[in-house]
Formats: sequence, structure tokens, C-alpha cells
Amino acid sequence: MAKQIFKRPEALKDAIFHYCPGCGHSIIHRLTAEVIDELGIRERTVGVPPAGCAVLAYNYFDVDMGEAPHGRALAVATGIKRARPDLIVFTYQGDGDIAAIGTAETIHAANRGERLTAIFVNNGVYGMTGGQMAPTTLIGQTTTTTQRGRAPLRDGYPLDLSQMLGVAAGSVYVARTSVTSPKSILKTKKAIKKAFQVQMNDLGFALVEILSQCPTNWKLSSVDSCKRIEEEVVKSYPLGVIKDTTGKGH
Amino acid sequence: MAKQIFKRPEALKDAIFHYCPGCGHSIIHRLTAEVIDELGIRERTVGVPPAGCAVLAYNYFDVDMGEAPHGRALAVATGIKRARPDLIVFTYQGDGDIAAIGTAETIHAANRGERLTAIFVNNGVYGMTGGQMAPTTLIGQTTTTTQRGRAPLRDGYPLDLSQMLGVAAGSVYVARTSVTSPKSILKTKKAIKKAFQVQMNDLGFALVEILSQCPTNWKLSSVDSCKRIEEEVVKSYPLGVIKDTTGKGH
Amino acid sequence: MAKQLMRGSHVIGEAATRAGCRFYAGYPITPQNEIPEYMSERFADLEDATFIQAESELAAINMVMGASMTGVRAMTSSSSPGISLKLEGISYIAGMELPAVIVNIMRGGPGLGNIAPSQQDYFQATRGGGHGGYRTIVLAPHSGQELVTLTMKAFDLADSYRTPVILLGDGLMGQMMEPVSFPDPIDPSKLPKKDWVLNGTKGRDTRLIASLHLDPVEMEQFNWKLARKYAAISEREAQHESYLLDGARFAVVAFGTAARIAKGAVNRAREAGLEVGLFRPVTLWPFPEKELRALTRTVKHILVFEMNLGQMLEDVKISVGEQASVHFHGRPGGVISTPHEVENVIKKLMYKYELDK
Amino acid sequence: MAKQLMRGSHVIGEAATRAGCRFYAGYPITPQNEIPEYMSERFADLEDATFIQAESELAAINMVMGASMTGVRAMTSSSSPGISLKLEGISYIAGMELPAVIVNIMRGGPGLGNIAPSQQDYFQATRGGGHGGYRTIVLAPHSGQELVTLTMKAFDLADSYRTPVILLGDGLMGQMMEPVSFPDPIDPSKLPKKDWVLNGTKGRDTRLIASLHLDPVEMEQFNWKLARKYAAISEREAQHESYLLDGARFAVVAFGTAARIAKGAVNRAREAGLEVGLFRPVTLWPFPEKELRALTRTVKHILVFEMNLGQMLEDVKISVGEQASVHFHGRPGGVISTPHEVENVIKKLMYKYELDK
Amino acid sequence: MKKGFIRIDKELCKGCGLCIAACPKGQIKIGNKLNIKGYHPAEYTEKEKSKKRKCTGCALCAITCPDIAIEVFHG
Amino acid sequence: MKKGFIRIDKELCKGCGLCIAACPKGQIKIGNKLNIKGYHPAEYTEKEKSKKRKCTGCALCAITCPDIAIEVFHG
Amino acid sequence: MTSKTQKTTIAKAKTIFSGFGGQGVLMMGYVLATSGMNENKHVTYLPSYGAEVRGGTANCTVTVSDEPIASPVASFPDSAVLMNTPSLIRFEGGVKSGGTVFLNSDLVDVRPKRRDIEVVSIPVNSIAGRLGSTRGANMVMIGALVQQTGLVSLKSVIQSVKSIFQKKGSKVHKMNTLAIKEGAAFVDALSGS
Amino acid sequence: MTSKTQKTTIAKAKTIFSGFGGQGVLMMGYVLATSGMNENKHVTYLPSYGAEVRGGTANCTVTVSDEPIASPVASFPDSAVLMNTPSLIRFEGGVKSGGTVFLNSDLVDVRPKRRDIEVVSIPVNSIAGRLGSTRGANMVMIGALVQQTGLVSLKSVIQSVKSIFQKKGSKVHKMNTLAIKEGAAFVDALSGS
Ligand SMILES: Cc1ncc(C[n+]2csc(CCOP(=O)(O)OP(=O)(O)O)c2C)c(N)n1
Ligand SMILES: Cc1ncc(C[n+]2csc(CCOP(=O)(O)OP(=O)(O)O)c2C)c(N)n1
Ligand code: SF4
Ligand code: SF4
Ligand code: SF4
Ligand code: SF4
Ligand code: SF4
Ligand code: SF4
Ligand SMILES: [Mg+2]
Ligand SMILES: [Mg+2]
Repeated sequence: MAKQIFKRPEALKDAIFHYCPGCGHSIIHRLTAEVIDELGIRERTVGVPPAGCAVLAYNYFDVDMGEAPHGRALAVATGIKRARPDLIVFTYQGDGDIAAIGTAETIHAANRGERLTAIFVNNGVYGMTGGQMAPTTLIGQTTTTTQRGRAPLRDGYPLDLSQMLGVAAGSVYVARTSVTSPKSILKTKKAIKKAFQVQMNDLGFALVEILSQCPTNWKLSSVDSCKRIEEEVVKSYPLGVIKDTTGKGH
Repeated sequence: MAKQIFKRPEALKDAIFHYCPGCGHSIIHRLTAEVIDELGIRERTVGVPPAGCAVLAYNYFDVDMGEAPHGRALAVATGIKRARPDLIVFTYQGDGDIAAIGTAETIHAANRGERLTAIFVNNGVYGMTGGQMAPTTLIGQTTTTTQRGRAPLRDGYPLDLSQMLGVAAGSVYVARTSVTSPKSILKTKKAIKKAFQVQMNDLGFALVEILSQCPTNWKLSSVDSCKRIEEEVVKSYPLGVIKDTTGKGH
Repeated sequence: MAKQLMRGSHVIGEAATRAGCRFYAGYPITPQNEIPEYMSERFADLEDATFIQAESELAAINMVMGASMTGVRAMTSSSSPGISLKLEGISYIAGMELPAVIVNIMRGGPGLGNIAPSQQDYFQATRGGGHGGYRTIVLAPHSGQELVTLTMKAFDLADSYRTPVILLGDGLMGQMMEPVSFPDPIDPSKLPKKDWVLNGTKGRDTRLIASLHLDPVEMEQFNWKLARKYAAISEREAQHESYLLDGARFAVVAFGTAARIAKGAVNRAREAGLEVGLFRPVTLWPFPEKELRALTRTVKHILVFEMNLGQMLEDVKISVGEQASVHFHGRPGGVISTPHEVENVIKKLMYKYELDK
Repeated sequence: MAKQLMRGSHVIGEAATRAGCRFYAGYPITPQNEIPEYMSERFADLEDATFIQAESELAAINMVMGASMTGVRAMTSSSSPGISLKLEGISYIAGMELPAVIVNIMRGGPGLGNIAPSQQDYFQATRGGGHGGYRTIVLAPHSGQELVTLTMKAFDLADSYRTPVILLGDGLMGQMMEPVSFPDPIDPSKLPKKDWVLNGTKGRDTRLIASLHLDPVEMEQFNWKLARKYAAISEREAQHESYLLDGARFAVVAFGTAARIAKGAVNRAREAGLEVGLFRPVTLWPFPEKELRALTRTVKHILVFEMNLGQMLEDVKISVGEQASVHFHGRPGGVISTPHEVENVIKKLMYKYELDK
Repeated sequence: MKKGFIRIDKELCKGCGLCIAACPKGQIKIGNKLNIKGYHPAEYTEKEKSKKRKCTGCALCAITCPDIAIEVFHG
Repeated sequence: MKKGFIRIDKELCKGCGLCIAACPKGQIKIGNKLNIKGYHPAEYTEKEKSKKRKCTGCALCAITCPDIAIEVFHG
Repeated sequence: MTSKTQKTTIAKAKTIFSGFGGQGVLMMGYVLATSGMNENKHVTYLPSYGAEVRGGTANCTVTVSDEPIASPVASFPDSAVLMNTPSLIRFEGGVKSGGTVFLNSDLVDVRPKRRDIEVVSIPVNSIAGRLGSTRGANMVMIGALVQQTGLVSLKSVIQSVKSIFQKKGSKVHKMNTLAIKEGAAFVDALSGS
Repeated sequence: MTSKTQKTTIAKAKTIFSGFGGQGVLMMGYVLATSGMNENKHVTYLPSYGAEVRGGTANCTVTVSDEPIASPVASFPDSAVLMNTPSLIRFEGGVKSGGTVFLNSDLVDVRPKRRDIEVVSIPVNSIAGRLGSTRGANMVMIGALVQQTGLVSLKSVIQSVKSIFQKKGSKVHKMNTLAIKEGAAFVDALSGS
């Protein structure tokens, strides 16, 4: 008898993603849902979706969700978690959301050591609003607001938020991964799982930055988008664990 | 004949400081003015004072000044400098201003590599508003909003902004000094001078964080306040140059 | 309970706590620093209460938003510039139909302005301030004891209408000490259960709290729903005080601190034999429009007195139409008028319109 | 110059550039992303122009504040939630008496709402929105060509009164393409010199640009100064369009996109023989109060039509008092009424009040 | 080597091609029909019951698929 | 050793005592009079022209003084 | 260039264009609006600027009129150019009674239900494919639309397309012109039949 | 505890207290307001909450009244307690004609210029110093104020001070009581002379 060995996670509703073909958001949604399933926390998890392409994430995740204004997800999540410490609270944020308009909220939630899990989707552009420069856009990359390529003198440098969060005293786990291949996808899942476990073990703030493809705004095929991450993006944003003090009996 | 060897810098107006006895702001004002004198830039310097105890800094500095809303000094300064690159623009900011409400503006101005000089006065409290906890308040320190001492679980950890700014690609010079003794005062002056020179040489963003005494809100004598910095505060905020890429032909 | 001499800001903090508030997030700003200071200490002894000194006003209002999603009674406080920064969040809270209490201890403006008492944020409070055409209930206390009752009422209104409520005071209200007494504290666990909160999906379908309505038709329907709610609030919750209005031929309209001063002025004018009273809106939104209009059956001249350049003035004009002449006296920026000064304005007007005999 | 088919957002960008704007800072938000996109490319070829994509709306308005201190014509743009975030900064700009142009391409609300055309930020724009009782001039274009003229006019007004000016459009104005033509560009170096800018103290005393007035007396004096300025603006700058009002017995009052639709409705009603016209405020603040009131000599019924739940309605009421009956039709949230729908409202009202014969 | 097969839901598939790059056996290709959403969905090139099929049921395609359009079976 | 002396402006001085801690020669002390602002200003304990004075004019006091209340002279 | 089937120009007409992202739908609208402008008519072009969310169809509304245009929105368009099935499903209902629906019969596999509208089915993909590339399908369609409705002249459409694609050179221009004419010819043939 | 010099209680009286930060000026106001409250009068206490800026003097205004209090502000106070010279310079002008100024004669070295106000000079620092510590100067002053004005009874002042400093123990209470009485006695002596 044929046995089905791969199927939809429980923590995802039966809705079709509105994301573009090949978009990393879709993969990251599934991984997050799988982790929630595996940890058995679906019934006490609350998600905080962003303004960004994933603004409708609540159509997919089968958990309670509370919207946040653009950039303020970690402040909203702080409110939820402090009021109900028994809930598992995660934010899901784009690079514009978490590293531009939300910089202060991000850094301070991390530095306070809020018991939160942040999923940070770095696709190097503002996807939802049509492909403008993000803080993470690479030097020379063309976007709708850097039509001649990002020029540091005018547009500043790519921002390495995770590295900064590594400095924050309250952060316990900060890792950067990607979703460009089965292998990297599995690694990402592991990292997400750990980031939830940090919260479940009441250790402090955890964040996973995921380099994610945006074929639409990069104007590349999905496969070439993955290649671009593997060959170019990782040069500015090297993969790996940036901080992990979970072993240190924090 | 007796020869006067120490006097008021030109770049200070003839006004009496409104600061409390022994307050570090007064010393830092004088040093900044001395540097402006020595670099001969008084007539093309624009200062951006903060909301904070130094809100009236424009009563003292004999240069053009433009106010900024609390925390937004580096955004305002960015506007001034980009519009008039021939001006030398500095901000003068407290720890609440630059590292709490202004976190995003600070990090992004630095990361863009704005040609600006930031004077960051870290006195570990919100001086102006009467001594509430600042992001930089030490663990255990009592303030009017941490009357039982700063407790990380509730109040978060001391924030090391300068260290984070060291990560920012656009920052060229970041140093931490103090003004507790003649020696440290002279070091601070050197650092401030360098931070102006970085701008004059069009290299990028420069910031000097100065550990500064607030005898009033610490409820210590001026001398004990200095001692506290030398013995305690430096443990959380070690003095020294955090980043200096001026040699690297940035 | 015995009377205590207490600073207005502390009164707000204590009244909030007794109303069952268990979440406070705020950021220092004069003249309301004593609220976060009080909350930080008051909540330290309550197991179920959270105090957070946020990194900014923006963060604070968003923390309150999150906390409110879980059902806890939540409050933030600030002063004028800080409230401006909270407006996006307040708009969201209104759009998500969340209860929340926002205290604005107004100061002079615009910009950094000064910290003296002022009423320059009337428009901001009563017209939403933020984007999207929402409304907030606005309560305007004018004494220490009223700080107690209105702070507590703010939480009840917020919960029953699932809407942000603004307590609008000024530096004088926040800093002044007066004797006050408090009712017994409410046990938050005894408050009516909320069936819309985020608390995990155990045994039920998922819940969503959001203000996004991509479909214009849905958005419109939601706005009509809000409109109905606002109409109900307007119908039921308008509140005012009539002070010496019996037989009055002239009325002063003033709120908050200005109303205190106006009372003094009215007292003096009454002593001088003038038939004058005070109409004091307690709710600024909903504005006691009908009640004020009813007054024009007997009163044909109205003096609006505000510590600004004429904001409530517009609501008064809309209320009375052309049924009475509306005059204005105002001082912006923190110079507090004396009762004597206002009395003189009253006298001049009553003389001019021959109401003084 | 020949006509070009151009998107509203681009028209704003081009008109600003031709008005001598040389500083733009903004942050993306639909439906006005095309403004920063256009500016980023348009300014790339101008040596003396600065484009910054700021890290947030807050940063953007503060950058504009700084730039304006140096005298350059500066602009920012956003849409409703982003404008809420700029309000503290706008209050400062007003308090510092700095010129600046702020574009709000409104969307549905409150909260995240949606991106469909809406006029829900009328209150916010015309009542200051932020703290401290300041005012901003508000211009409401209703066509592509008017986007050209009003954008350019915004810079002139901002400079002559040293005040923030809001260009208030909606998604339809921002996204629609119409043929437009532009006047020749202004050379910014030829604009009148500003004697208050920060540019170094060489050969003069220091200058200070600040909104702080610690002394209440000084603060009050400054506010009276602002009041005089606002009075002068109200006196001189109110602007409106009268459309088919000659001989009208019924008038629609509408602005921006709603006014376009109202024109269609009025046309249809006129074709059906009804004596109806449109009063279109072009400046929302100052509101053309006197002009509207003058209309009530002949028109006794007014229909206010807005894409919100009744905001300009208040200004109309204040203007006409009880000289005419004021009716309202509104749709919030992005569903755009058809001319036909509005025509029906007109017809019903005219029938009811027997104005149709 | 284990044997497996996959099924691709052609209405869920958006034709991104990531599964094709992921399959070590090269058993997926883009079809040339349009689905209702206007995409060209991927197609599994083997017969589910074919003895000669190369698919090992490794699920790499499914792990990669953004739209959870692929079900994987063993046996 | 160079000789110097200092002058303290008693209306500028706020009596913070930092100069006292800074002076290697111990030649400054807090006075007991109040100035107009209500502070007890510091006093230089030597005579300007005294031959025996220890002040070297090193200016450490002035460098430290927050309120620029100290002028330093050589000679 | 005019032909017997061309209708007389109407005072005001609204056309909706709808299809998948890649089908050049917005370009069709832009071409029609530009042509209208070049004929000194009043025109508005309104794209659906989407739900700030990815995926789905693109559409735009063009109004061409002899008089100033009040609302650029079309709740009840005179014509609808529908390039795929979802577009037909979404927009069929709104078309004005007596209006016209232009269908890309290569992709639309269902028939409109309404009986009070005219349906013009054109295999634009096939026609364009025959000319060299299916990317020209939208040009075929615009030719057909204009020929059928007479909203603007075929000549000004060709002129507008030329100026819009100016930078692309004469080869593209030739292809486009051919496609437009083919579209027009197809309609002529239809009505001739 | 009442004495011959005590005035009859007036319906409403405003008192301004002013001095350097360290002089216990706000405490004086707080004591007076608490005493008024304990006597079931209407009271308001309004601190000058400063200019969000350091330095300078502290002051506060207390109103004690038999009726509800309209404005807690005193443009023209009935009494002014001025603990140093800058306070005298700032507040002398505002005192109501016929009002009273209480001067800390140890620190105020200029004489008021006005002739229409009563001036009560008390060397409160010296008196307190004699009792053991100059820190009690404000208690001496409040004793003097109350004795002179009869705003509240000396008894309730002593009672209020006791409850305010409850935690500090009986020694402090004794000292305070002594200081208050000394202040009152000084005024008695003055008016007796
Ligand atoms: C205050 C505010 N500003 C701007 C926006 C518009 N906006 C929505 S999402 C977004 C950024 C999207 O980029 P990112 O966070 O990187 O997410 P992505 O779409 O790329 O996943 C912006 C600017 C908004 N909704 N609110
Ligand atoms: C938007 C806003 N929020 C709050 C304030 C009040 N405020 C003024 S300065 C300040 C912080 C002062 O602390 P810091 O920046 O550390 O400066 P310091 O006074 O310690 O030198 C605060 C909270 C304000 N003016 N504006
Ligand atoms: S725009 Fe980019 S990030 Fe957004 S859904 Fe499409 S591919 Fe994904
Ligand atoms: S409060 Fe502190 S920082 Fe402010 S002036 Fe006084 S000593 Fe200095
Ligand atoms: S399961 Fe493995 S072998 Fe089979 S199609 Fe998928 S990737 Fe290829
Ligand atoms: S990865 Fe999924 S969506 Fe992409 S082509 Fe393969 S089956 Fe289709
Ligand atoms: S100059 Fe040097 S020696 Fe002289 S008083 Fe100052 S610190 Fe002392
Ligand atoms: S350091 Fe200056 S202010 Fe301080 S005591 Fe010495 S002279 Fe006075
Ligand atoms: Mg992104
Ligand atoms: Mg500080």
C-alpha cells in the first residue's frame, strides 16, 4: 500500500497562499506551522503578522492572531506576552517591517529579553509595496527606488540587524538561514524550532532571520532567485548562528 | 606679568549654564565648544540640541542651532547636512534621546554613513524629566520608575548602543569616554575632535558616547558621582574606541 | 475611605488600579511623569499586573494594543507630543475595536512648546487625530475627585463599547493636589468575561483581531458598524454639568481646568448680581450637543472659554446653530486666566447685550 | 508644453520638481509609492537635489524639517497611517514656522484599513491632527491638471507663510492617469531669499529654529502670532470652484474625488432639468466659509457629499449656520459612489423639499 | 533504493519550478497547459505504478514546494 | 616648578567640589558663604601674590570645572 | 483605415481591461488612453492598484469622452476586454446592457451567460503566435477593440503604440502594427460574416 | 494653642512658598494643605512643576478655603513665604495689597520695596540652628506663618507634620514640634513688641 509521507501541517488552514510563484514566504509559513505542530503548541500560540506581503498570514495559520501596525509587531507581541505569559507568541516580519520602521521596537524587545520568537523574512526589498529598497537591499541592487542600483552615499549600506541583535543583552538565540534548497529549508526549520523552544523554556528573546526569495521584485525566475541568494546575498548576510547562549544557563 | 592660560571658548556664549552643580553636560558643552574653536568651524557649524536637560543648549553654543523633536536629532541633522553638505552638523543627545525613542533614527543615520557628528551623553537616567530609568540604567540602579532597582525581567537590560553602532556599516568612528577627571576630560575632548574631523574629511558617521554624571538624579555628590562612573558604570560600559576605520581609506 | 491629599497624576494611577487596570506601558514626559512613576511602584506589589517603561510612546501604545487583545484592562499616558506619536496606534485600536484608556495631560504647543497647562489638543482628542475617521470617547475631569470617577468610568466605557477612551487633562490637573477619596478596588477577575480575546484556540476556532479590510465593500460595512456604535455612544453617553444655570440669561461653556476658573468667574459675577451660569461638558466626545442646544431656549448669549484659540468653540457653534450668539475668550500657551479676568469678559458682554439689568 | 498622459503620483513629483523642490524624504506606502519612486529617479539627475528613502515616516518628516531649516523647498508624502506618524513632526514644523509640503494620498481606515480611495482624513488635515492647536493649509485637487497647479502652489504658500501645507488626495487621484501639461520649471536659486535659514553664522549673529517657549507668556505671545498668521491666511487664501451654481436652488458641496463624482451627478441632474450646482472647496483649510455662506442667499438646501462619514460636514454647518438645511451623503471605506447614486440622492432631496419644479 | 511517487495538485501549483531543481532524479517538468490561475503547473513525469520509475519518495520536491502542491508516497 | 594662581568667580561657581578633587595641591576648598543662587562657592586658599603658594597653574581645576568658574594664570 | 463595421464615436465610453499579470492588460489600457488623448478627447486611465497583495489578476479602466470625465470608475463599463476565465467571471456581470465583451477565446473556455451583451471572441494568442510571438496578443486585442467600437481611430492607436515603444526600434513597431491590424481585420471578418 | 495675635480665619487664602531647592519649600506647602484638609476645609496644592529644566528656585501655591476652590493658581497671593533673595525679587510684586510677606531674614538681604504689604521677617535658619539643625528652618517658618495668618490651627499643623513624618520616629516629631512652636512664638513676640 502506498503510504503518504509528506502532507500539509495541522497548524495551517486549508487556504491557498496568495504569494507569488516561488516566494519564500510560502515555505516559511509551512515550516513555522510544522514546528508548531511538532511542539504541540497550536492551541496556545498567538501569531502577530506584519504589514508586508504576509499581511494576510492569518488566513493561513490556524492559531489566534493579532495584527500589528507596520514595524510594531514586537511591541504588540510584548503586550500580549506580558499580559499572558502562558501563551507562546511569535511575530512574523519582513525586513522593512523589522529592520526599518520597526528598528527601535525590535532592538528594545530583544534587549529587554522579551520571551518572544521572531521570524524575520529578509528578502531584500519591500515586497508588498512593489519592490522598493529595503534596509537589507544589497549595494548595487536595483529596486524601484534605486533604479540605478543602491548607492551607499545616497542610500546607505545594507543593515545587518541580526548582528546588532547579537549585541543585545536580552537576546538568547539569533540565527540566519535560507530557504533555497531542501537542505537549507530543513536547517531553517530546525532554527525556527529552537527559537520557539527558547521561548517555551523562558530563556529570553529568539530570532531567526531567513534569507528569502522574492522572484517578482527581483525580476528573476524562482530558481535564479535561489541561486542569487546562495551566490550573492550570503556574501553580505552570511548564514549561521549569530548568537546562542541557550547552553549558558541564561 | 600674570598670563591667563585657561578661559572660556569662543564658541560658547556668555551665558550661565542652567545645569545642576557638577553636571557632566556643562563640561561636555565646553569641550565641544573648544573643539569647534580649535577646528575653526564656528561659522559653518550647525548644532541640533535634544529634548533633555540640554534642551537649551542653544543658549550656550555660539553657532546656528535647529531643534529636533525628542529622539529625532539625527534625522533632522540628516536633513540639514544633505541639503547643505558644506555645513558641519552635530547632534547633542542624551541616552534617552539617542538610545530609546531615537533608536531607529540613530541606527539608520549611522548605517547610512551620514556625515554627522553625534555627541551622546550617557548619564544612565532621564535627567530632564526627573530621573526615570533610561535604556542605559544599570541593573539594580534605583530610579523613579525602578524604585526597587532595575530588574532585567521587568525592565530589560542596559543597552549598549555604541556597540551596536560599531556593527553599522556606515559608522567610521565610535568611542566611549567619560568626564570624571582632568585626564578623562582631555581624552573626551580628543575623541570629540576626532568625531568632527571624520565629518570634515567626509568619511562617514562619527559618535562619541560620554559617560556623564547626574548628581541630582543619582542622589550622590558630584565627586561621588564621578567615582560611581569610574568604579561601577565603566564595568557595563567600558571606555575606549569601539570602532575606528578612519585609517582604512573608507 | 478617608480623604487623602494626592497629586492628580497619582490619583489617575490609583483610580486606574482600582478600576482593575493591570497593564500599563508608558514613556516619561512632563507634566505626567508621576503617572508612570506611580504605576511602576503600585504594580510592583500586584502579582497580576504589568508595568513597562517602553522605549517610546509608539512602543507603549502598541504594547497596550497587544495587552488589550488578551482582555486585560490596559492604559497608557502621555502629554501632547507623545500623544501625537500614539495616534497611529490609537487609530488601529479603534479599527480593531479594542478597549484602551489613553491619558493626555496636555501641555502648551505646537512642537516642544512648554509644559504649562493648556487645552490645545481638544481637536486632536475629539476628531480622532489619527487617520481613518474613527472617534474616541473623551472625558474631561476638572477636579481631583472627578479624576477618580472619570478614570474609573473610562475603563468601563472602553470595555462596553470596545473603543479607546481618552482622559483629557492638563498640567494643572496632573500636578495639583486635592483631597480625594476612592471607592473599593475592583477585582479584575470579577469583571465581565470578554468573548473575543486572544488566549489560544483550545476548544474553539481561531480568533483574529485586525483592522485590515482589503475589500472596499467590507471596509465600508465595518465603517458603518463603527458609525452605529458611535451613534449609540452619542445617544447615551454625553454628560455635562449645569452650574448655576437656573434662571441664567448668559452662559459660559468651559471644560476641565478652564471650567474651574469659569466657576470662579461665575461665582463672582453672580455675587455682582449677574444672571450667569456655567455649562460644563464632561464628555467632550460625545459632545452634549442636545443639552446645550436646549439651553438656548433661555440663554441667547454664550461665552466659550478655553485655554486655546477656539476649538470646542466649533462644537458649541454646531450645537447652538443660530439659536444663540456665541462669543469666545481664550488664552493659548499656559498662561492661566484668573476668574477675575473671565468675570470681566462676562461683564463686558452682558453689558454690551444689555443682559445686566 | 504638450499634454502628457501621466499618473497622479508622478504628476505630483514632477510638479514639485518644477516648483523648485530639491529635497524629498519619504517611506513607501500604497497608494503613493509612485511618488518616492518618481522622486528617486527624477532627482538622480539634478545635482542640487536630495532624495532619501527614510527608515520610517517619522524619520522622513524630521529630515524634511531639517532640510527646510536650510531654506531648500522640501516635501514628503505618505498615506493615512504614515501621516498619523508624521503628526508630531508636522506640529514641530508649524511651531518652528518652517515651510514644508506634505502629501497625503488617503486610504481607507481606521488602522491598516485598505488602500482604496477615501476622504477619511479630512479632520486630521484641517484640525491639525497633531498636538498644540496649529493649523496647516490644506489643498484638495480633483484632477490631474489641478495636481500640477496645487502642488506648485503648495510650495509658494508654504514659503510665504512659513507653514506646513498639506496636499490632500486619495488613491484615485494618485493612481489615475489623465493628460496634463506643466509650466516651465522654476530655478530654485532664483526663488526669494530666506533670511531666517541655518547656514552658518559667518558675518552675523547666531540663528535658532525652535518651537520651545518655556515661559508661558512667551508661548502665549507666539500662539497669538500664529493666530494672526492663520487669520491672514483665512482672509486671503480660501479658494473654491463654483460649478453650475448660477440660478441653482440646490447645491452639492464636495471636494477632491468626491467633487468629480458630484460634477457628474450635477450634470445628470441638470440634464434632467433640476436647478442644481456644485460648490467645491479647493482649500479645505482655510475653508471658503464666507463664500459658502453667501451662497445661502439663494440656496436653501445643501447636500454635503464625502467619502467618509461626515467631516467637512462640520465646516459646512459652521459656515451656513441655519441659513440653509444641510444634508449629508457619504460612503466610507473605498467604495466609490457613482454619479448616478449621487444624482439619486439629489433628486430625492429636491423632490422632498419641492425644489424640483 | 526505496520506491515512491508524487502527486502534484495542478490547481495549487504555480509553476515556480523549484521542485524541478530539487528533484535528484529529474522526474518533474513544467507542463504546457495553463491552470485556472494562469500558471503552467509542474508535472510528474513517471507513472505512479511504473516499475521502472526512478522516484525514491525522498520528498525533496515537496520540502521545497512553496505551495504545498506535492504529496509524496512511499511504496 | 612653574607658579600660577587661579580666580574663582563665586557667582558662576555652584559648589560642586570637582575642582577640589582635581587639584593636586589641595588649594581649593568649599567656602561657607552662600552666593545669590544659594550655592556655597569654592574658594582658592592661597594669596595670588604669595611667594609660598603651591599652585602650579596646572589648570586641572579649570579643566574639571563644569561651570567655567575658574580662570588660571601663570606667573 | 476606417471600415464599414466601425461604429460612430460615442460621447463617453468606459472600457475595462482584465487578465493575468503577464498579458499586457495595463498596456492595452494605456494605449487606448494615449490614443484618446492624441485625438484631443478627454481620457482617464485608472489601474486597479491592487490589494497591496500579490497574485490574482490585473485590470484597468479607461474612459474616453468628448466631455470632461466625472468618475474614472466604471461600475457598468460599455466594453470589457477579458483575457482569461477569471476575468470573465469577475466582470461579466457589470457590463452595461447592450455593451460588448471582448474575449480572448484562446484562454477563456466558458461562454458568457448574459444575453443582453454583444460577445466578440478573438483567438488573440493564436493570431499573435502566428505573427511570431504570443506576446503580441494584447496588440491584436486592442486592434479588435478599436475596430469594433470606434472609440478612437486605428491610426492613432498605431501611432500611440509607435511612440510608446519608441525605444524598442522599428522591428517591434512593425510587429505591433501588424498585430493591431490583424485584430482589426479579424473583427471586420466577423462582422462581414 | 491660640493666642491673642491670631487673626480670624478668612474665607479663602492663597499662599505662595518659594526658595532654593533644598529649603523644604514644597514641604511647607504640603503641610499647610494637609492641615487644611484635616480641618475639613477645601484645599489645593499646586507645585511649580518647573521648566523641565534644572536649577533655579522651587515654589508652590496653597489655597485654603471654606468653599470649593476655582483656580488653584495665585496671581495675587494673600501671603508669600520667601526663603531667599531671588524669591523676594520674583514674588514681591504679586502679593495682594494688604497681604503679608514672610521673609527668611537669614538669607534675604534686601528689604521689600512695597509699602502696602505687611512684612514679617524671621531668622528661621538661626532659630532652627539653635534648636539643633538648620534643616528645620521650614518648620519654624510654617509655625510663624500659621500663627500670623490663622489659616489653620497650630495644632493641626503639628498633627499633620507628625503624620507626614510618621516613619521618622518620635525624635524627629519632637524636633519638628519644637521648631513649629518656636516659629509661632517668634511671631507672637514680634506682635507683642
Ligand atoms: C505606517 C506604515 N507605513 C508604511 C506602510 C506600507 N507598507 C506595508 S508593508 C511595507 C513593507 C513591506 O516590506 P517588508 O517588511 O520587507 O515585507 P515583504 O513584503 O518584503 O515581505 C510597507 C512599507 C504601512 N502599512 N504602514
Ligand atoms: C515625544 C516626547 N516624548 C517625551 C518627551 C519628554 N522628554 C524630554 S527629554 C526626555 C529624556 C531625557 O533623558 P535623556 O535623553 O537621557 O537626556 P538627559 O536629560 O538625561 O540629559 C524625555 C522623556 C518629549 N519631550 N517628547
Ligand atoms: S512580491 Fe516577493 S515577497 Fe511578495 S509574495 Fe511576491 S515573491 Fe513573495
Ligand atoms: S538633572 Fe542630571 S543631567 Fe540634568 S542638569 Fe541636573 S545633573 Fe545634569
Ligand atoms: S520524491 Fe524525490 S525523487 Fe520523487 S519526485 Fe520528489 S524529489 Fe524527485
Ligand atoms: S515547487 Fe510546487 S508550485 Fe513550484 S512548480 Fe513545483 S509543484 Fe509547482
Ligand atoms: S591650577 Fe592646578 S594647582 Fe592651581 S588650583 Fe588649579 S588644580 Fe590646583
Ligand atoms: S568645579 Fe567649578 S563649580 Fe565646582 S566647585 Fe569648583 S569652581 Fe565651583
Ligand atoms: Mg521584504
Ligand atoms: Mg540621560
